[in-house]
Amino acid sequence: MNENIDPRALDRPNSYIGKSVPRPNLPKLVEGRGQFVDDVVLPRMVHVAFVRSPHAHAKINAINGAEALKIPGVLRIVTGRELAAICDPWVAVLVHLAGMKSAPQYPLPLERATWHGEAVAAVVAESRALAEDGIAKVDVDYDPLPAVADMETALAPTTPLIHAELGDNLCFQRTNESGDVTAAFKAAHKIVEATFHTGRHTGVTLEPRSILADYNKGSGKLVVHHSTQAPHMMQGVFAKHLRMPEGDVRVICVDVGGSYGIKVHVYPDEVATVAIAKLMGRPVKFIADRLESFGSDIHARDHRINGKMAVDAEGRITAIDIDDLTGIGPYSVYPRTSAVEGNQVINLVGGPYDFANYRAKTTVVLQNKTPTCQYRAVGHPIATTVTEGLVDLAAEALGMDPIAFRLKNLMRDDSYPRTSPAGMKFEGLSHIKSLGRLMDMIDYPLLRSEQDAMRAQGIYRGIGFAAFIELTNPSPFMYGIGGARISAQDGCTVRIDPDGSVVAATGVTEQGQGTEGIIRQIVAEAVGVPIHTVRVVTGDTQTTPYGGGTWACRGAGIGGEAALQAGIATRAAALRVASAMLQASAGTLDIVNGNIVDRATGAVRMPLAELTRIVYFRGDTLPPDLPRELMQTRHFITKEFPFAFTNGIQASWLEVDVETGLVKLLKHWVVEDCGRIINPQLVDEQVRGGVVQGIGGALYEHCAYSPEGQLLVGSMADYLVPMAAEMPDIEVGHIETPTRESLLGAKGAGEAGTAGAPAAIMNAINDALRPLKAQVLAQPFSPERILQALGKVPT
Amino acid sequence: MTTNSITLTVNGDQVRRDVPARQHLIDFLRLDLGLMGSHVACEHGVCGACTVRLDGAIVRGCLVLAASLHGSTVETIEGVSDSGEIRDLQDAFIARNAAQCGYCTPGMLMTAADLLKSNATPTRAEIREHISGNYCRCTGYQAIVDAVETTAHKRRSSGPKP
Amino acid sequence: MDMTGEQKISAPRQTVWLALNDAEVLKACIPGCTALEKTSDTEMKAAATLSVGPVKASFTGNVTLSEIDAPTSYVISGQGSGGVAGFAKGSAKVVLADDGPEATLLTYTVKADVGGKIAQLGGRLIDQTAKKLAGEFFKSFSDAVGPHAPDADAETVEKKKGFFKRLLGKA
Amino acid sequence: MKSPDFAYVRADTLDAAFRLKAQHGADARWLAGGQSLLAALAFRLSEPTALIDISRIDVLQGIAVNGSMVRIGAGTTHTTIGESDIIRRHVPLLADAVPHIAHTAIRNRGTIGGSLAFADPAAELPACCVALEATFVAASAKGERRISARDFFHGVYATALENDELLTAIEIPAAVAGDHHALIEITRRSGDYAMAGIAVALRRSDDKIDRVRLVFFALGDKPVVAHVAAGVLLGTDLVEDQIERAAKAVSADLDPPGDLNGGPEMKRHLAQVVLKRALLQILNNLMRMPA
Repeated sequence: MNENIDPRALDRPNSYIGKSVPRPNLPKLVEGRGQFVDDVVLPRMVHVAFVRSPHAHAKINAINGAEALKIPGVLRIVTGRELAAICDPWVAVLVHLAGMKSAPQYPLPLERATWHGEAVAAVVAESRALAEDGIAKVDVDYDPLPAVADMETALAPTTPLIHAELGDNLCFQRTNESGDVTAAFKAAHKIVEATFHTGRHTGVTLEPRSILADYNKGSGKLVVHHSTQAPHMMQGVFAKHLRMPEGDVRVICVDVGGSYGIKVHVYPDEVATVAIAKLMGRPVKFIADRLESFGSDIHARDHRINGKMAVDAEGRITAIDIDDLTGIGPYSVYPRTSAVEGNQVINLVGGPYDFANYRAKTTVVLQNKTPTCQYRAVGHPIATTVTEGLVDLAAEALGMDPIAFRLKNLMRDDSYPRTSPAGMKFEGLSHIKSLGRLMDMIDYPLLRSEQDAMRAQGIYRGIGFAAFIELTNPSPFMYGIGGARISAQDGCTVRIDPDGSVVAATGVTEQGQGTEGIIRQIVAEAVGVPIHTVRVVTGDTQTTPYGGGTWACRGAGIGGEAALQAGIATRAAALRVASAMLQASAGTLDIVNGNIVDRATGAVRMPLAELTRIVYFRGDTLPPDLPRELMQTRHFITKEFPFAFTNGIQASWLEVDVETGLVKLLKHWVVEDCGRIINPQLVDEQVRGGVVQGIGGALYEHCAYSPEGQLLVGSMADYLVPMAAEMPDIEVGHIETPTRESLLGAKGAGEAGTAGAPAAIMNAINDALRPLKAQVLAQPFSPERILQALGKVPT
Repeated sequence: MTTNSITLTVNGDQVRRDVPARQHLIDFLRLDLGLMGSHVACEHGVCGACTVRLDGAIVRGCLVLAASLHGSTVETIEGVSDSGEIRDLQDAFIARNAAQCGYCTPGMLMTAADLLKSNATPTRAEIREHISGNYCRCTGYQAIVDAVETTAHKRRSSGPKP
Repeated sequence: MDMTGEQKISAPRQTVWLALNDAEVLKACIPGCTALEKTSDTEMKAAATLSVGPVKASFTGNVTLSEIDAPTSYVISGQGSGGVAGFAKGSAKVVLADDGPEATLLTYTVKADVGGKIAQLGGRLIDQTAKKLAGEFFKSFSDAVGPHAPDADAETVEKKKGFFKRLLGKA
Repeated sequence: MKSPDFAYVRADTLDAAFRLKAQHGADARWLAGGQSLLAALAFRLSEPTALIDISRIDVLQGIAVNGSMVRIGAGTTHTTIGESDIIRRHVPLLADAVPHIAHTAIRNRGTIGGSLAFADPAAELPACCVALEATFVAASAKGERRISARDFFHGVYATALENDELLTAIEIPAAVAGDHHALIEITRRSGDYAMAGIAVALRRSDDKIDRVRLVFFALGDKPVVAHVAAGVLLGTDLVEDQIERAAKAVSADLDPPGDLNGGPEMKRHLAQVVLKRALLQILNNLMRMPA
């Protein structure tokens, strides 16, 4: 364990950690001069578009591309069988999720289409428009099959099987249990019970999924420009399934137009694109369009949860019992698996609270809908919704104020390290301090009196709270232990160039969250140079150390620590050279503002650029055996805790129009403890963006399906994302409890907003509607659902 | 494939091209002129990522046919960046981290600049309303609203009125 | 979606029943139908082009008659593939009742489903479009069958072609 | 999402437009602002042979007062209408409607004629025109004809226009003293298609309602005129009780379809809400007016 140093105490030149330094990649982005995959144009490049199944489930009898091939510029129609000859299928299971099963998935299916929107054939043409002309002419002969649409009946004996070889439609089931739940409920003073639904929604990254694969038949090398969160992981996937040495595959991602978990998965159409590039020996580009994105980007959070909570007469939670059911589509998604979301739910329910008896079961079933998988704050919003929903119900049943009830039941700040009833190890959290900070921000009594005054005028306002925990900095216990080639470690290489400037190459990637910004801050401070002299390289498997990329809020905590260690090592290496040159012991020297200085007096002894000039061009003048390694690489992985949990609490203040069922968001507050804050502005903006994404799921976004399994949303006129006019201002406060797993002490901050917002919104709506005895528990909380709860519209 | 010959002014330069009749303005800018700053995202007029200026007014580039633009004037994010017209707004976006992934940013800036041309003192609600046809998945919008508000304030307190 | 309706037809029940089983009549009345060919007593191959504002899709498929209880009721069902637009299928339970000696009351219960791109994009308008098409069919049918004597088959067909032309003209 | 192949031709005069239409046939379509059409084409929902661009025909532009009538060229953009002093003064209902139409960038291109001819059941302008008893001028090579707004809308995307006709102008009686109006719509987000909406135009003299048009949008396959509810109001003054009664009566006027936002029952409920809000808005304005 490390002793953290608060870097803000060291207010000296080059102290960047803890400060809101602007990101280095913004100037190009605000001028429209970034480089997204679709901006890359290569000689002889062709485009691929996919014929997609209109059926939720159908046998594919024949694919006839003859008419399409008559169109000048349409070059090739590719089917699943052709690709299967050069690309091996995958089965997305993890061995530590005992009993999990899924079927082999191919880049394009061989016999059956298993969801509406699944790619069943590829058309390669000279332009995207021509490829779409080709699609219109490809004749696919289907025999529709009965579809498994309703997850509630997916396991019923009369329901058809999606993959006969699996024996049933069950993907995974697990019960997480501790204490004596039955006894606790028997002894309860009050029991509250409710059924919650979280709506199936999706990421809607503004830049759609994008890939450009270029295979050189002469060299046998494959270069893939990919809008991805995990270039190294994808390198491994392409190599393995296309039967190539890993070293022959290079994955490059420069700018990524939003990812949020959507772009960390293996998509069959993307693998097909790469396989087609190998087949044709020329660059092949696939840019998903919006219509196909809705049916082929992963969906998430399609859960029904029955929850029960027992409390004693003093208002203490004694037990929680939940039964979670989720439908994940016809295949578990590679390589993370689609069982992890349900698994997270049963690991995270009850997270902030101190209680002893816990039982949580998740049942993950297959169905003929778009596959679901990890999306920002995986499982967290679901677990938080259930927990905080039950907490509010319990407080109401006891006649307690929701804040008083939480204060009584939240884990004490001095009670760590400890393990939760769900088995989660907590190093150090700050629920009580966070709640206190929130109370400083919101003026709770004032809001309550405003609420009363408005109610008298027939205006229904509500305030809702949601305390949460968030899993960040995952160790190999998340995926690696289950056999997935997903790296939990990450690396950073820092080097000093001849002009004294610094280059840092990191395995974590930039998705807009500011990775390059924080790595630059950390490295500049660690080496001791002005920040503008540091350049950061990300997103290229050929030039960056092997790492896991961006997911589970690991960029700052894992990638940042690797950068700090590499920066410190590089400074030490430079000082070793300096000590030889200046005839001073290394311990008396330092690097400040790009100069070698006397540590005690700060007097400049030599510019760093002079040192590098000697090292690189007049190495003959240095002692022959002197190490002069101005490039250092360090890797970091967490050791003591499988995850670094963060925590926080949110509050939502809103108004429900009881005539229309519309919810007007008035204000939102978040207090978050993400450990060491490297850049307060970036953390705040991660939190705000996350909150709004959570609001999307709570109020608007819904991948609606017909009972036959037809996806009913294909445009952004029907799939509603949060837009500026309806969003509230969001105030963000902080508590800092650094992790002692690293010198830096940073945990993650990217998913906290999404984790807590839906629960806060739900509780606020129900707080507003309480005098009317109405309650909503199914997301999205649409006008119709609210009007139904109010009895104004029949259910 | 049917094509039409057009001559128009893009970012101050006169260009002449034969364009497919079905090609929208953004594909024309990107594929024919290599101006990659205007982004294709929904292609049905909802997300605003393709917002550009056509004859002085902002439009959805995906809902305008290039073939219809003979004699028109088009300005893109590259054009207004080179001219320096929205330098202050861009600086405010950078200072406030009002762009994360940057994919919506060119369209968002074109829309925000449009508001500031017609309204020197927009309220936060007016800013939110004006950019409500531009989807940003990353920021949650508040930083963008702040940046536009700051720019309006700075323009009022410094520059001469146009 | 499900919908119901009724149509009063100025023709005796037997006449209406015959018309309901007449491919030519059905062809003239199914909105946008361009071909309807009997392959057996109860099965037909069909083609139709549906045009709703900017939306235009051509379907090919088949029409089947089942649950036949002459001359009182049957179920007419159809399904068609619209290629890249997706598919549509629907069925109507049609029940005839005497409404005096010279008139018939036709009631229908329609179930319609669409799939593929039209399902994904039609959310706002599918219900009312289906309702409209069903209404159009039974209205045309009533107009076509209604004013004519039971034995005037040839003339009826002529008249219906006229109607069909009018429909096309409007599209 | 690239459009299917088609030809693009531009007409600079009406005559040229009709000539091009004759040349390219029934599957050629008029292109005005293109804000709905080009989106539909991107989804490949239809494959026209040609688009005939009518956006630069001079006679389709402009707003003018002709005696008691305001004439709006069919090619006038929503933005131009929203900024027009003539409209604000003489057809204030339209001025109120414009900000509800999508967003600025769409309003800069979209035209009133395009919106009316497209006839989306959730659009504001068709309902406003019906409420205002507008007359539409349609023209083809055969000549010009006038169609009342009431008779123009036939159903989902269906109008009285013949295939070779195009809208050239909209004529709306200018508001006179005693005219009142309101436009209320309920959307989940700003600029969205309405879940329910109403355009109201009424005339009042001697504290009595002489005429009233309550026209719903997004509640049927076209603008729905609420005759029953209007009957409740006619000949009475606008008071809260009467508004309640009108709202209760409105169900008889409606047979709303369901959509992704909710079923027919929700639509019926919202119809009452928008009706009440619109009439209360007029009532509140009346009470604020100097006696």
